[in-house]
Amino acid sequence: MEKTVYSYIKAMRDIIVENKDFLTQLDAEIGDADHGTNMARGFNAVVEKLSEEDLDLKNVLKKAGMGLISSVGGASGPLYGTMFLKAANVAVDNTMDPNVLCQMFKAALDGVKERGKATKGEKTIIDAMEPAYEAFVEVIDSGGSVQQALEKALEAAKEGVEYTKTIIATKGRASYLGERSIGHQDPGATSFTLLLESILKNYMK
Amino acid sequence: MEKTVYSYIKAMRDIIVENKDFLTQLDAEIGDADHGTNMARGFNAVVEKLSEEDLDLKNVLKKAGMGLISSVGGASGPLYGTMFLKAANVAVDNTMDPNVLCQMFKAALDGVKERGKATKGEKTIIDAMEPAYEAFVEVIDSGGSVQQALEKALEAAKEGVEYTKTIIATKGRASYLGERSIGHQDPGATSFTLLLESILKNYMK
Amino acid sequence: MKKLINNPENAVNEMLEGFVKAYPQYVKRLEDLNVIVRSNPKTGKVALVSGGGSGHEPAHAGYVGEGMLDAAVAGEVFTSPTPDQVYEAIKAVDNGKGVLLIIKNYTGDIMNFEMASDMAKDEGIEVEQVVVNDDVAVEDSTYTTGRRGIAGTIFVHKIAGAKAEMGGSLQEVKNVAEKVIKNVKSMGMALTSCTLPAVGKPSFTLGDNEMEIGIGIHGEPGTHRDEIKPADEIVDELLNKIFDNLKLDSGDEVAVMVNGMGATPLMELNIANSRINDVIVNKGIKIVRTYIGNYMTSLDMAGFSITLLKLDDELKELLLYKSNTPALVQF
Amino acid sequence: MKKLINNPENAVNEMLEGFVKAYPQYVKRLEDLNVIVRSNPKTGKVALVSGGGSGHEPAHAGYVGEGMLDAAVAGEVFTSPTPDQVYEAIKAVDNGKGVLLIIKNYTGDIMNFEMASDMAKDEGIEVEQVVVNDDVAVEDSTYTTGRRGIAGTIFVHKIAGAKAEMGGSLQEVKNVAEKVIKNVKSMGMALTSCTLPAVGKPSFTLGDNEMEIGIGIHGEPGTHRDEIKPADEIVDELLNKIFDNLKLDSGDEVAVMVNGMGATPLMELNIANSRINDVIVNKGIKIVRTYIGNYMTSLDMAGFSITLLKLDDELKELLLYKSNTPALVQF
Ligand SMILES: Nc1ncnc2c1ncn2[C@@H]1O[C@H](COP(=O)(O)OP(=O)(O)O)[C@@H](O)[C@H]1O
Ligand SMILES: Nc1ncnc2c1ncn2[C@@H]1O[C@H](COP(=O)(O)OP(=O)(O)O)[C@@H](O)[C@H]1O
Ligand SMILES: [Mg+2]
Ligand SMILES: [Mg+2]
Ligand SMILES: [Mg+2]
Ligand SMILES: [Mg+2]
Repeated sequence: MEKTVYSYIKAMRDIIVENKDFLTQLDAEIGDADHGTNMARGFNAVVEKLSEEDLDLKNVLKKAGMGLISSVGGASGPLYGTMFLKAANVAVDNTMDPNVLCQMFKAALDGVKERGKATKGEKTIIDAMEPAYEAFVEVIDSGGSVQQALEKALEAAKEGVEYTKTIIATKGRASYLGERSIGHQDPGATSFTLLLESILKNYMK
Repeated sequence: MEKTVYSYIKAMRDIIVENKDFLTQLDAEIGDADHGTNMARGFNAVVEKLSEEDLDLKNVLKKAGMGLISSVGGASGPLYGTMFLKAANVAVDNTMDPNVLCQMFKAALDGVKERGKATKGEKTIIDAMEPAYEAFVEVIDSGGSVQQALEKALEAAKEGVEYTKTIIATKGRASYLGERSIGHQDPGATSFTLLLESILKNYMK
Repeated sequence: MKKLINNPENAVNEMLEGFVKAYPQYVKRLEDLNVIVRSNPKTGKVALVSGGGSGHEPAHAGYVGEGMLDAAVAGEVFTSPTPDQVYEAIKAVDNGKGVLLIIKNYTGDIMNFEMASDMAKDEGIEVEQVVVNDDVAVEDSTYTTGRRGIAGTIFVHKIAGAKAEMGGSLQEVKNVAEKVIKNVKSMGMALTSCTLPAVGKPSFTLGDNEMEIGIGIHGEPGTHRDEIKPADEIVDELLNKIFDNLKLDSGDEVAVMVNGMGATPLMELNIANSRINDVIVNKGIKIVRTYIGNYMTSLDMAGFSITLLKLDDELKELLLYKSNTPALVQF
Repeated sequence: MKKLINNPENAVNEMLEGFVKAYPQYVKRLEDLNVIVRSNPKTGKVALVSGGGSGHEPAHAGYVGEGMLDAAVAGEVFTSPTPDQVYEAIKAVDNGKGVLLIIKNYTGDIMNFEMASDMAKDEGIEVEQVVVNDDVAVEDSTYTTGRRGIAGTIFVHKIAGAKAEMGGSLQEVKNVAEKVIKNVKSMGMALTSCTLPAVGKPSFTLGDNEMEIGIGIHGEPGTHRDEIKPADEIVDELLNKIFDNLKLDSGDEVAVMVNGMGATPLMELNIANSRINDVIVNKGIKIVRTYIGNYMTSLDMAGFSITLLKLDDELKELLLYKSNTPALVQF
């Protein structure tokens, strides 16, 4: 990674803002029609708080996590906020060692699971994030590059999103729908996948 | 007139019920969308109170007037109620003398004018009723038949309705519209004209 | 038409039933009549009777109770009640001190209430009346029926009601009601039409981007249509028209009502009030009390009206007097 | 979208501004925060904090005042407030007797309030919480998030608020709040969707002849769609579901809330109440008090919910206790 962590956060903001209406539309179908608005508000606030000069990985991730927590609200705020905070905790300065990245990914995943008390199969962020993490680690462990790992992770996340169409929601707003949530993809799993996509794109730039 | 007064009231009810939505639509355009509902409720109530055996002209007209007053409400209730009550006052038993009819018509007109404090040109019932009365009297005074008088009266009333399209309302709900009331025919003038039409038709039956 | 009703013809009756069942502590219904009276009437006072067409809920039955009305008469939807109903209301609440009728300025209301008043006077009951005409959207002229009565009517109920509760004579209660009427001005607008249950379709249609300025509370058209503007601009337009008609100087005191037409979210009324408050306060005028909510509605119309009441010491004291009714509790 | 707003992004802020400008006698806003607190706080009592997404007005800020809440925290529309805001609310109202958080059962609300609670506890403030889950439209199961919190929340505010005002300890206030939660059940339906200001189009679409049964207060879909039926049949359907979940016997006492979703005319709520009242009374159940109006709304949604609260002597006394807040005055 030669890009600044700031450039990654900006790429995330851009992809979320671009897909704001799409995410909201997904949420309207099974939830309360605010996921796109929430995420866009949050990432806009985070980017506003940061500047190009913020180079310290740990610090930027922490700021981003705090920023998301204090500007998103709803279910996604604490979850995405925790994701960044937990990753920050295990980040080692500006080391981009693939193994550290794996640890950060794991810490983030565990943080989200702990905060939301959800496991795979409940139609949440986890359904994209957990397979993405597993794919990422597998590539790294078998000696693949970070780019390869990101590519596989994104693929797995996208499959996870597809999977959310087939299951009943038992967490979050959509859980109240029961069977009627089947057939609709999960907004949070989708936004997570978009974030991953923006990371990969920025990485390859 | 060989028909019972009851048959006339029923004919009035029928024409009003038939034109209920039309009258309401006219009122929606410049007023509060209730004229058809009001008139239909009133004439239905009046017919329900009367029976075929009610033959006494004065009494039936009085009952009808009271019935309209206590079931129509709004502006049209007191006005149409007064119309019938005042006609009843000067009705002479079951005399169908054309001159008595003229007097009844005049009493009715004066009653409405007094109750509503309106004069011609204010986009009200009066704009149909006054010309109708004048035409009626003219025919009778010049020796015409009651049927001829009713025909001319109906013609004049219809012209009156047309006239109401060209003027600004200054009485009733539509008065609040100012210039915007131009181009719309007055619901009350229309309902009066319908009543007259039903009288003529029943007379000729 | 999407309405939570059973049968349009029975809507007013069922509404009154549901209302008295909800509030036995406040009200009861006179048998076989569309008349709501206090369940624990206070005797030895001037009685206040108001009413009008239905569809303006909580007006008028919601204001029957301590410190406000003694009886409310409900007509059919948007249709003045008939004289016999008003007459029964007058008879039911008169206790020798006389009755004040509070009428909104519509031809039908005036005719029906006056006929009832004549009937009651024939029976020896002392009856006076006032006519509320607060809507400045309508031009005032001696050649027309004059201005409509809209949400400002609630202030007449509140203040005349307090005066009566405090023991004012019929003339005193009437005088203070007329003082309110002289000092209260309102203007409204609509974003959507209302739909009468008996009609089943909207009384008028507005484009997706249109609003009606100066709307009446019966869906009767207002002064003009316009493109929808930001709330602040709409507020300014309505307030300007009100200020044109109500002389207010720096240091004056007012009461404010921001009235929803029935389908307007409270969020939007609050947003409007933010601007209303700023404009008034910036003129050096003091707001003694603000009322935000659905006080005089128009069925399922979206829109709102602003009412300003200029206060003097007497009006202020009476406005702040205790009231305890289904729709307005204040202490 | 037809809304009386200026800018969707500023809607919540302007709403709160308009609200505090209207009710200085009751409330003030904490600087730079979306937190509403009493303007004349009472000290020496347990403090109650509630809140949630905006769009449910008058909830929750309308219930800040004597006998109910001490603070309300407003999130963005339909979005739980963030932990820092809730934390500031807790800090602002704690006066040494501890703070009870009243949370509606949504994942987001619970996470954000709990994070705030942790922050406050770290500062040595005693914080307890209760979670309201009155919506019987949703199946209750240990595998899911459980039931949603809707209009029954107002009864928790009212009764826990009274207990706190009377000097109850934090544990006592929490206990009585939990007793309310155990005994309060609700269910709602919608005739039309709501439209979020930031979205600009309806969250869902219903056919001209369709209704959504079991709707949530965020426009989140309910249990099923159906053809519109007469009000009485809709009432029966909702009530049956409530009775399935709340054991009530002849002789029991209840409080009833008939809650409008924001765009429902009061006329229709009254019509619904006529049936509601009949069904309950016919079961030999006594209605202690009925509340009809817009208590927990969903922006501009047309529809309503029914809430029944089973009372015992303690709950009854607290329900009837005086309250004086912008949205609920009772004495
Ligand atoms: N317990 C949970 N664990 C993980 N993700 C969750 C959980 N609850 C909800 N989510 C995610 O949050 C998304 C909704 O976020 P958002 O719409 O912003 O918040 P809210 O549901 O409060 O309106 C859901 O699509 C889901 O992916
Ligand atoms: N002062 C008046 N004199 C004569 N007719 C009147 C007067 N005011 C109103 N009208 C008539 O009443 C009609 C409206 O009646 P209706 O809609 O039933 O009552 P409302 O106006 O109270 O809703 C008007 O079209 C008009 O013809
Ligand atoms: Mg959402
Ligand atoms: Mg009319
Ligand atoms: Mg009318
Ligand atoms: Mg939300």
